[in-house]
Amino acid sequence: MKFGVVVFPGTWSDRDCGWVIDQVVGAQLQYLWHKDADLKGCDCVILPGGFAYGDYLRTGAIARFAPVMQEIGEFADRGGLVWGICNGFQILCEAGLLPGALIRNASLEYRCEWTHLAVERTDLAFTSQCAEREVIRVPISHGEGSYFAEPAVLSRLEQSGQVVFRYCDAGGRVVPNANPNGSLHNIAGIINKRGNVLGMMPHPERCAESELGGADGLKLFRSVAGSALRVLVS
Amino acid sequence: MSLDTVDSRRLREVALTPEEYRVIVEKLRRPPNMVELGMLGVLWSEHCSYKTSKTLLRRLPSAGEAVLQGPGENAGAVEIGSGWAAVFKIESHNHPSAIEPYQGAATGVGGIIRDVIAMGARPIALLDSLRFGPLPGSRRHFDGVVAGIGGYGNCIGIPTVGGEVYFDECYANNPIVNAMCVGLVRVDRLMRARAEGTGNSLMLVGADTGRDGIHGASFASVELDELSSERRPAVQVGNPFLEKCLLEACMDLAQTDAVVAVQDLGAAGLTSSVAECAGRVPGAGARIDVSLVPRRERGMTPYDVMLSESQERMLVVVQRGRESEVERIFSTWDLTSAVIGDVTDDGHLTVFDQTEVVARLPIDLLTDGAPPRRLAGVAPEPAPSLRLDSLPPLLDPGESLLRLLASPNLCSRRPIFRRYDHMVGDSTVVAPGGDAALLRVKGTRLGLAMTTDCNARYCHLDPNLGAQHAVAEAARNIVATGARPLAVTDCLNLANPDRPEVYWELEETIAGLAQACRALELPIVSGNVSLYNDSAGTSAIHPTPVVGMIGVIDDYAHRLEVGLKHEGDFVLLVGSSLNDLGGSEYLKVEHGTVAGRPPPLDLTREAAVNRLILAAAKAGQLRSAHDCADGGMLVALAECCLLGGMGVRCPALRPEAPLRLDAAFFGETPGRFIVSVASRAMPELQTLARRHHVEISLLGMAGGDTVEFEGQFRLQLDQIRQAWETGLSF
Amino acid sequence: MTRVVARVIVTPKPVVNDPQGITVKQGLATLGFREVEDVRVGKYIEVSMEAESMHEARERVDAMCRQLLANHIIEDFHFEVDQVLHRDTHR
Amino acid sequence: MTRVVARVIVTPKPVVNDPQGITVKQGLATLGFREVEDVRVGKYIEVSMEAESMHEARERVDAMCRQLLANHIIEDFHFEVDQVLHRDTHR
Ligand SMILES: Nc1ncnc2c1ncn2[C@@H]1O[C@H](COP(=O)(O)OP(=O)(O)O)[C@@H](O)[C@H]1O
Ligand SMILES: [Mg+2]
Repeated sequence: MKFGVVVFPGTWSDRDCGWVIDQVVGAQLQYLWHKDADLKGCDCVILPGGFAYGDYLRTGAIARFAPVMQEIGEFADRGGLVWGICNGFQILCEAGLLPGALIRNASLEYRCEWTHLAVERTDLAFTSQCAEREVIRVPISHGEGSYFAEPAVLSRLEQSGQVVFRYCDAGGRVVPNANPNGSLHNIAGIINKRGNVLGMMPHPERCAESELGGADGLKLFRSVAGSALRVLVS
Repeated sequence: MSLDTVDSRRLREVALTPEEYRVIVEKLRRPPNMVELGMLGVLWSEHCSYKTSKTLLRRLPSAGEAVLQGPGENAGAVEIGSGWAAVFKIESHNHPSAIEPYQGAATGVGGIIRDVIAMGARPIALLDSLRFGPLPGSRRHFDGVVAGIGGYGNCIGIPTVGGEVYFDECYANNPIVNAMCVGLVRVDRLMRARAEGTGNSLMLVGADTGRDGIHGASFASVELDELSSERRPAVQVGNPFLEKCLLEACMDLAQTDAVVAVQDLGAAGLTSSVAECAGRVPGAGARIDVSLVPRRERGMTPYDVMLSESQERMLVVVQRGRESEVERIFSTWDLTSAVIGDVTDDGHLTVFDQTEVVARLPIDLLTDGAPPRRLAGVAPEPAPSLRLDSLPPLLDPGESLLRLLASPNLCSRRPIFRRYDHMVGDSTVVAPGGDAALLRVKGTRLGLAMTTDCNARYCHLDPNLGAQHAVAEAARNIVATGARPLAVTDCLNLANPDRPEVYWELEETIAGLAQACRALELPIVSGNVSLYNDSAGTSAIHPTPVVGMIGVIDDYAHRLEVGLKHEGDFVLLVGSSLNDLGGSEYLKVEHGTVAGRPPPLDLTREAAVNRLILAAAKAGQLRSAHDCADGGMLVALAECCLLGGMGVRCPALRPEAPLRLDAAFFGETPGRFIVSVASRAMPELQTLARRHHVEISLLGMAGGDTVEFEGQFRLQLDQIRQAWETGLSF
Repeated sequence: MTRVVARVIVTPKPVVNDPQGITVKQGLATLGFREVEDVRVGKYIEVSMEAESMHEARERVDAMCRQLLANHIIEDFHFEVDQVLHRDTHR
Repeated sequence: MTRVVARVIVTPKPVVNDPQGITVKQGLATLGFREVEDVRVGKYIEVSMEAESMHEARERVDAMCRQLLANHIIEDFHFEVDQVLHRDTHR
């Protein structure tokens, strides 16, 4: 399994993702420059967190036009794994690879803190190592992570089970109190219909080692790393 | 020589005194032209020249085994082991923040980051130290500054891992905004900003130059009075995105040997960065052509270009002939770079506008020519003394505890630090909320602890002793994580030193810092002075010498945190309590007075207690540790419970005479920690304590969901949490 | 009482650095809009309110801008006030 | 070639929550502007550019809005284009 980590000007989780892939998971790592028009044979492309182009105007607005995004769109069409984390999720929405948009947190404040996530899909390449209905602890760090989609889009997402992660309390209850940013339906992460493009606001790469306060994020990286085999077989 | 050639309004505009002007004319043997006058004005400002504090600052100790770079460079550097150096510095941005809190604070963060980058280090952490007037009156300052610090740090992707915030009337018009940055670099890649090698090129990289903040440096050197409305356009808007690109490009640059030095552009812009860079090499000079400087605006004069304080710019000294390599690195990051001049050996800074010479000044006149100001200090009236026996006895310690925990100076800082990304970098092992923050050094077992501290109320009551306390408290915070204090950076925030009492405060503050750092063997490797923190008609600020400190733990697996961990662990007080309440938060909150002197400080005992904690931590005897500071023992104990999510049961506290109950619970005697230990580790800890001649006493046992002193008070943890967590919600 | 809507535009002062504008300009250039010479990004604030008269409305909005909507240190503002005839004209 | 300036206004769609608008409204109320009934906060973008004709300018600006300046899921936009007679009218 070869992971590609995209670097835009203003990206900052690239090195953290790289660290986890390379040092913790021990998978192959390839950084992809935003001006590259070549995914260099990566099996899973990560769009990491940060403030690509300063997030000026709107988060992800300018980044979506980078040459690498064209490739990523085609890669996704071919069924390649694309994983947007935080800013990466925002970029995927802007690029139309995922529905909806991420707007200002309801508090209007940036939030960096631990959240609990209810894992609603475990049949995905990204979550296969999570247990059914598992609650994982993953930190968020964003100012614009409030998920929005029009009612029709939202109900389609729900009906087809495209919500992968929802903010919940420690006991797994999806309650307003556990919603850190005002996301509709407490949505923290969604997947496309085909099941190969995931976007999530929380940062699994920040919790892949227990010394950083928790290691639940590792499950997601391991899921992807382990999925290589299945992709080949299927 | 007369002032005929220059009118006094012009002098005031560049913030030079007639005496200083006379010195300039004498040294130059001619009157300076307007560009030269402007350049000298900024570099001779207090902010750049330290003319008031320079001689006093020499008293600070700056040598030490680990020191790789002391004061004089963009930041200090110490060796921390495994071939790594920690680079760090603190800086003030008080005046800009008073006027435009968000941008003032944001650009303060941007500036200190560039100082660390200039040393070739990758910035890994930010801290802050903030002071405001009381809420809700100072909301605008508070909200703007906190948002600005987060806005810059979050965007650039450097975690803000610690800091401090206090509220006091004296800061209502003069908020204090200090930012500290810590970076890492391999010892052998540490860079110095020296313009070495005649003929090497000077390149300006990063943002285009606009008319930002012209006279900003001189502006930071005057009182905030009616003048400031005129100078308001001096506010700059930061671009953290651009700085992120600049940072990455500079990291790439540090990998090549095409580069001789990197120097940030801060206060006084191009003038000071070129002069400082050349000034560090005896005999060196520089030649620059302002027409080559990329500009954001039309119609800028050489004066504007030389004095502009546009943010996010760096000066790079490049090996002659290798400019294109540098240009390539910057263009990869979509950054402009331009060769604007070269290094000479004539000891002068010569400024051209194409072919015309618009300024020519000796480097040493710029960097070192400002005549030191020798002022006289006069001790002010001492603060009212405190007679303990006139205080009513403590009736309900539980009620007092709740009020103290809810007071803005002691309550939870979560509403602040959760707005800062404190995790990016995957290194934050101990996050904000406890004592010092602790970051791991990836690829090693090393942990780097860092903190900022200052109890300015103590400094107000006794600037010398207060400054000593600031050092001691910072050291305790480092020690409470299990790390060994290593080195210090300081930011001296004071009022107008032209007033004899303030100058006296400055002298005393520096004397106190020096004494404490000597006693604890802590070199001061960098720092900053911010004077004139007073505004017409309102009171001056308390002397606020913020101490930034770093420390090292050899294996961060042995780190300590504040929260109680296991039911049934013994909870102990390390160190002994004095019968003292001077300057305490308890006096302020419960009795509405600020009086007495700060608690006595025995630096030898501090060192002994610190050594004990470190030895016990290394031996694995401690489950948690927290120092006692503002609010005293009971507040510290409550914090151990709150952060551990676990209560404590204690027998009644019956201090031996003459120790009063209020002093035992809420007195702020230094040199004390609350620790928890497994019962089986008790005997070893007792032996160790005896060996270090430190007193330890049993307070109680961890567990349950109440905090209780039998027969004295009993509170639900939830109730305590409620008080503590809502203290800032005005 | 009249129902009015004020449309306030807040822009960074011309001399003040506008990182957002610079970056958007570059973004537009990458998209092929090379004819763009300058971009400034500001805020648009629409305030629906009641007022005794148009004159009063303008005075109130001016005060709002000075006190809250614009930061006079780095921003300029201007606005128009229009009368709203039907309750939900503007939506 | 003409020099034009386009003034683009981007507003949150009515169905989208506008926490900023709510907060500004509250802020205004605290300052005593109790007559305010609703506040929406959007963006103002001023683009200075060259164009062959006013018609072309409008087409280009419309394209900029669709591609970059506004996100149609959450935002509406409208703009005006004016001719600039003197070089630095907007400074
Ligand atoms: N302005 C701030 N920014 C970031 N963290 C802060 C700030 N103020 C306080 N903190 C964090 O909150 C915790 C408690 O702060 P403080 O009460 O000043 O600690 P101490 O008394 O141990 O010095 C520390 O971890 C500190 O780093
Ligand atoms: Mg402490």
